[in-house]
Amino acid sequence: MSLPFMQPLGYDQSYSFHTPTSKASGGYTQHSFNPYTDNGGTIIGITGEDFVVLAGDTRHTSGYNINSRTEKKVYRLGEDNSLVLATVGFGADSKDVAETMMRAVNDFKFNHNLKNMSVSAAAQYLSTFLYGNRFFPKYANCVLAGLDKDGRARLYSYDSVGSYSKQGESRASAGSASSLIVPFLDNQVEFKNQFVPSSKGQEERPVVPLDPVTVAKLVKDAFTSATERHIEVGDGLQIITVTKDGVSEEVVDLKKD
Amino acid sequence: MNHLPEAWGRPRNDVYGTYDASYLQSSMPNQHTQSPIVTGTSVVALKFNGGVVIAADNLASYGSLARFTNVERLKQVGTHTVVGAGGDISDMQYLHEKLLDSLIIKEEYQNDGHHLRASHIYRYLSKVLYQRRCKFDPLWNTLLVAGWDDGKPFLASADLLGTTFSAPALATGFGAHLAVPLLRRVCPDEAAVENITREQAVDTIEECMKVLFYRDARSLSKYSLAIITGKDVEGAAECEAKNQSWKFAEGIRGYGTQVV
Amino acid sequence: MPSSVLQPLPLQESIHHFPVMTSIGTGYDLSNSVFSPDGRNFQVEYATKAVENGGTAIGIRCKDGVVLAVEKLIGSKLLVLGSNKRIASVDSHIGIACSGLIPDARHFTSRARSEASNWRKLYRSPIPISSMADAMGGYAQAYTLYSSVRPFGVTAIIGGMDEAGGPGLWMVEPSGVGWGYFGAATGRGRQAAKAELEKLPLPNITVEEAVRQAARIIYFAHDDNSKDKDFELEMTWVRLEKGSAEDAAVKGWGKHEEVPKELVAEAERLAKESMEGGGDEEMEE
Amino acid sequence: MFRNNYDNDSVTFSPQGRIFQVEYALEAIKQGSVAVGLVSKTHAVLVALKRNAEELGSYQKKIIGIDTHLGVALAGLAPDARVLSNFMRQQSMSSRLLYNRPVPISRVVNAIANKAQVNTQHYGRRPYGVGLLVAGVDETGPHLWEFQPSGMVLEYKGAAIGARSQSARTYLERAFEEFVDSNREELVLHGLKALRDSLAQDKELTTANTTVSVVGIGENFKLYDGDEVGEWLEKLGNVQSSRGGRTGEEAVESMDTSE
Amino acid sequence: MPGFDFSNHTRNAALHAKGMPLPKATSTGTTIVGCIFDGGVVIAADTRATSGPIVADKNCEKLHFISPQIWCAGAGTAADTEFTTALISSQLELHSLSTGRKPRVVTCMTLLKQHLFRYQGHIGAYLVIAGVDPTGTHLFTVHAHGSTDKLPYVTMGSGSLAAMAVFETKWEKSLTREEAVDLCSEAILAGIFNDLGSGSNVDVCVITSERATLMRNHITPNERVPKEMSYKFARGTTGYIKEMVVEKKDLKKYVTIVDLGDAPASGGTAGDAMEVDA
Repeated sequence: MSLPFMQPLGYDQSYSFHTPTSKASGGYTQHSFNPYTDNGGTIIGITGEDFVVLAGDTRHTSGYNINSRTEKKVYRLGEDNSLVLATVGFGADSKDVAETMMRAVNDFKFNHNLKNMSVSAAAQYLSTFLYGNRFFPKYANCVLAGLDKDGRARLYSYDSVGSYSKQGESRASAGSASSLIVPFLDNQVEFKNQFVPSSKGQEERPVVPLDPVTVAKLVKDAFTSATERHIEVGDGLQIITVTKDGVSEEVVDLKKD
Repeated sequence: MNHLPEAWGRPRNDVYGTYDASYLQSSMPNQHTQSPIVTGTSVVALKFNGGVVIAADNLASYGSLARFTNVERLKQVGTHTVVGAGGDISDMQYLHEKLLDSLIIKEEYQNDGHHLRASHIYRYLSKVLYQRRCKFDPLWNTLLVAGWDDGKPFLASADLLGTTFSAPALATGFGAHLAVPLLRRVCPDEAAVENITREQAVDTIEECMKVLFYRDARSLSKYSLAIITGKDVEGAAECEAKNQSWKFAEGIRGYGTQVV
Repeated sequence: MPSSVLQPLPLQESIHHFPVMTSIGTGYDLSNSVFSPDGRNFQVEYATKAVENGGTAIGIRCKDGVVLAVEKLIGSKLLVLGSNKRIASVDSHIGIACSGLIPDARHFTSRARSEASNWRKLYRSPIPISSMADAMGGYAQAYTLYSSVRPFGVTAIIGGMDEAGGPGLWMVEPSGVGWGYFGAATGRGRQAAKAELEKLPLPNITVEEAVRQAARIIYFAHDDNSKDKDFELEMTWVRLEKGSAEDAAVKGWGKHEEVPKELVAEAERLAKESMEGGGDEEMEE
Repeated sequence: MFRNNYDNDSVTFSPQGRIFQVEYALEAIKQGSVAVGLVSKTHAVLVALKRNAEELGSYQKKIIGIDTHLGVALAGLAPDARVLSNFMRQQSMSSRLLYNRPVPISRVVNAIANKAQVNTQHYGRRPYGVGLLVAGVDETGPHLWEFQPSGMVLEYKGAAIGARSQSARTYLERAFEEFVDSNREELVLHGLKALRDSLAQDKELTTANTTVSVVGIGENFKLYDGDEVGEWLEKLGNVQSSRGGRTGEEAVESMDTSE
Repeated sequence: MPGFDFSNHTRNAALHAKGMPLPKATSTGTTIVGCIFDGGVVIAADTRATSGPIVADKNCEKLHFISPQIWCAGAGTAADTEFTTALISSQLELHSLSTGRKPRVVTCMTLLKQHLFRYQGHIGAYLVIAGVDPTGTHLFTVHAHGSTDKLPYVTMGSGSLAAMAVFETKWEKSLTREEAVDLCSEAILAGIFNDLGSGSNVDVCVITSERATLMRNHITPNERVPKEMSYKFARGTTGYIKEMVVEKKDLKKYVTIVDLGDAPASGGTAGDAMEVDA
């Protein structure tokens, strides 16, 4: 009676007990298995002069379901260094990338007389690893951050096959609501489309590094706003702050609807 | 996730459009299992103060045929862990009887005072599932791992893609739609676990199994239930959905204009 | 493996040990896989000598299970007691006690574990004891065939309980030969142990009784051979988890595990008493 | 000339059932400088004496960190130790990745033992020429294992390997009842005392030649090298040498000269 | 046969197969429910409207007026539910005027299912119809393909399973008005918090033989927290190329201005006997 029951869910009606098949060139019957899914969520990163903040929501979704309200997306790559990695996209690939990086950083340490990997080396390693999977990509969007040897904040963001900017960035966002957040960060961190009021649109507002308090507020506003308008963002917000004094983590509530 | 195992691991057409399988063509035929045959439906589990309750019914479906009605989908692994599986039954049996049995034998013959606990077994299974998906040869299951680990209840999920997550209340398959709302009503977050008694948890799970029997066409009223505490694993096979009520049907006449 | 400084090898002593080995030094004993003119494989015989220097190991087949026991010689008081196990489980229902070169024993048992695991993968059931003994005999034999390897310096007592045969006890030697036993003994105290085992009404005793006898025999053999050294008694059994001791032989897949500490302690107490009390009367026990 | 004909390879038994090549490999350990390990109920400690090849050369590496809960001290052929320690790192990391648990100490020790045994049974291979003391903490507490090229591994409360290690062992045998219950600091000092007992008459423990490492329950593996060892030697300085002859002051003085 | 023209279907399918995306409609992911109690019927809905994963409207209305004592909750394509309910509401009003009788719920349901069936599911309206008429209290569901159901408690939309789980555990045979309102609200809340397609607030409508009472935003469990910062820009922050000041008297040069005078705004709100609860 209620055959079309599931349609509002957005699932195709053609799911049934026969598998869609296609004929490959050799005449063999080939069945499809899609090895990817999207588990939602969003991450962002903002640098200051000598600190960097990485944050991600803690919602983990499948379709219209919330799998968990408490899955974290930002990982420390070791207990005694400043390296932090946030990954978002397909949950299994994301965790695999994070584990690979943790392992690489740890191996480096034991193979180099207990010295920690530098943030630029970690950045290049991540790119190499992602590109190594060029023809079966890790569906994980990464943002990597840390402090360099002079204590300056570094932030790198990647596409899923390893493209990144060696100079690093001042802000980054990835994941389902990144299209909502990127323009906001462009405007509020890079001061894009802002001019010095007295210059009659002639002089762009100069970019200055933000202070930690402002960055914390921007992060929270970015996520509360994304939660309002994107269904896959919400539940909790994990914020990791890296300073010269160490790495601290905070988790705050987001809306759960 | 869709409740139909057939839909798991497939692209969401609403997001990606209809998947064009011709991209996957190669010169060799693909001989891997790419769809489940005999399937089990939901597994549900809930943490409580002092342990975890987990349940799964005893039905194995062949399409819409209720093929086997005596299938055990919960498996005790080691002393304080239970693994419940939904999805393809033969893949489940491979996991349960081949991988997990030999895993535990290998662990125990070391006889060195170390024992695999729930979090270890969970990590192992997640890796197996992820490695198989990377080989394009998935084990078509969604697993819940419930146990007592490091003085705390443990509960987490892993599926055929290697996706992993954990929460104080979890359910696979149809249960993700029907049971999870009920479980979250009792246990909205990790902090709530402390206030849930064992009896409450068992009652809640029993209620879920009843509702799933009401509404999941591939389910059975006969199910198995296990309670894992710091002490041991208590298993109860052959549970029957209790206190069923079909009184809503009393006054119903037809589906529209019919009145008698 | 003696870790002490190398002793110069007095040739006379060797001859003394091997009075009939006239072919020593003629080259037939320098390589594995080589027969001497009188049809012997000396390297295998020398491997057996390594076993004869090892701690005593015994196995007792009972009507309701199997007991394995070893004399674990303690070279230093800094060793952690209870660690450094000498009896290994190779599946849930089989244990192996070895005498000889301990690293070789570990290799041997790890192969036995693969055999058990492969059997399970193929047949989805535990491996019968006799099949395990066959497989391990074959494996040991393969190490006598090639000049590129040496034989195992190990004699292994394989004990277990399977569904068809009930309790099973086998002993596999470096040559690959394997026999079934009611009571098996190897290592340096084997002669004394064998003599004691022969006095028992095997297999018609229970596992509990065998535990006491095994402890006594190990103490006895130790007293006979290496009295000056400290040792630790290690004991395991294989029996049905819900053990029953009816008159008829019990069948079913057993479980190999350590004998509970209290039982071992009690058996050791009795064994020590019997040593102090002097031999004969205790044997009637 | 060969002493006999049975010591050319590791696939030949002597008529007594001995394998001389393996026994010779054990000798290689004694060519190395001394390393001492000991455990209490809460900690496992490794201390070792480093040598330098020549006056201006650097000192060798005697203790290698494997993981946060595990490290090894070596005596004998350092390159062999490197191979084994890399293998142990792999084992340790795969245990973390595959089972989410730090590898149990006994298991990683057995893994290298099995690896070593193969080299004693096949023609064309040589046994490893290094002895290891493996110290670590796992769920069952702190552990110390000794590894030998024969593939033999034994768990000890205290052990010493390398040149003149017998004196250290003697110290440990005398002191073990005391140090099993000692705290972190006392345990390290017991280790250093054992190490000092094995020194040649004209040698002293200095910040240059001494390495210390500690791992404990809830405490990550920590390696003290160079100046960091100074604090330990200072604490040790006030303690009379169990062999007598040296006073605390002298020890401190001798340290000063080395700096 | 009147209705849609399907002649382009094959072409559209071919274009889609080649990668052209389908036009995206705003859909109300939605949880809607209905439940009969002693003396009337309650329907309820969440208030989230989505376009793909984006929230298009945080507080939309999914409870549609059909007639004073027949209301309808809609899920599916937003435009379809709005136009279909408006169309049927109009037809029902005309029918009521021509017969001189109060409109009946079955009539509404029949009109809807016939309309939807004719369009073979292409009108994506999934509806819960509830009302009280001279024949009694009624509750129906209508699916986009035209099938209907008659049950004492119903749910629809992407949150239907979450909501149904609540009904299956808590529904009793005879409920009071308050119990029914609470039960429906809880069912909607289950959808709001467990289904990503549903969210924001709970709207409820209670219909008895006397009146229909719409309780818009009956529960508001998802208030936005205040922002941490103000994002007001200093005047002049936005750049511009040219500045020109136009005074009011010069306005006619640029645009046409029609003076409306003081004509009153048309359309009063007075209408049917419907009580709107704040």
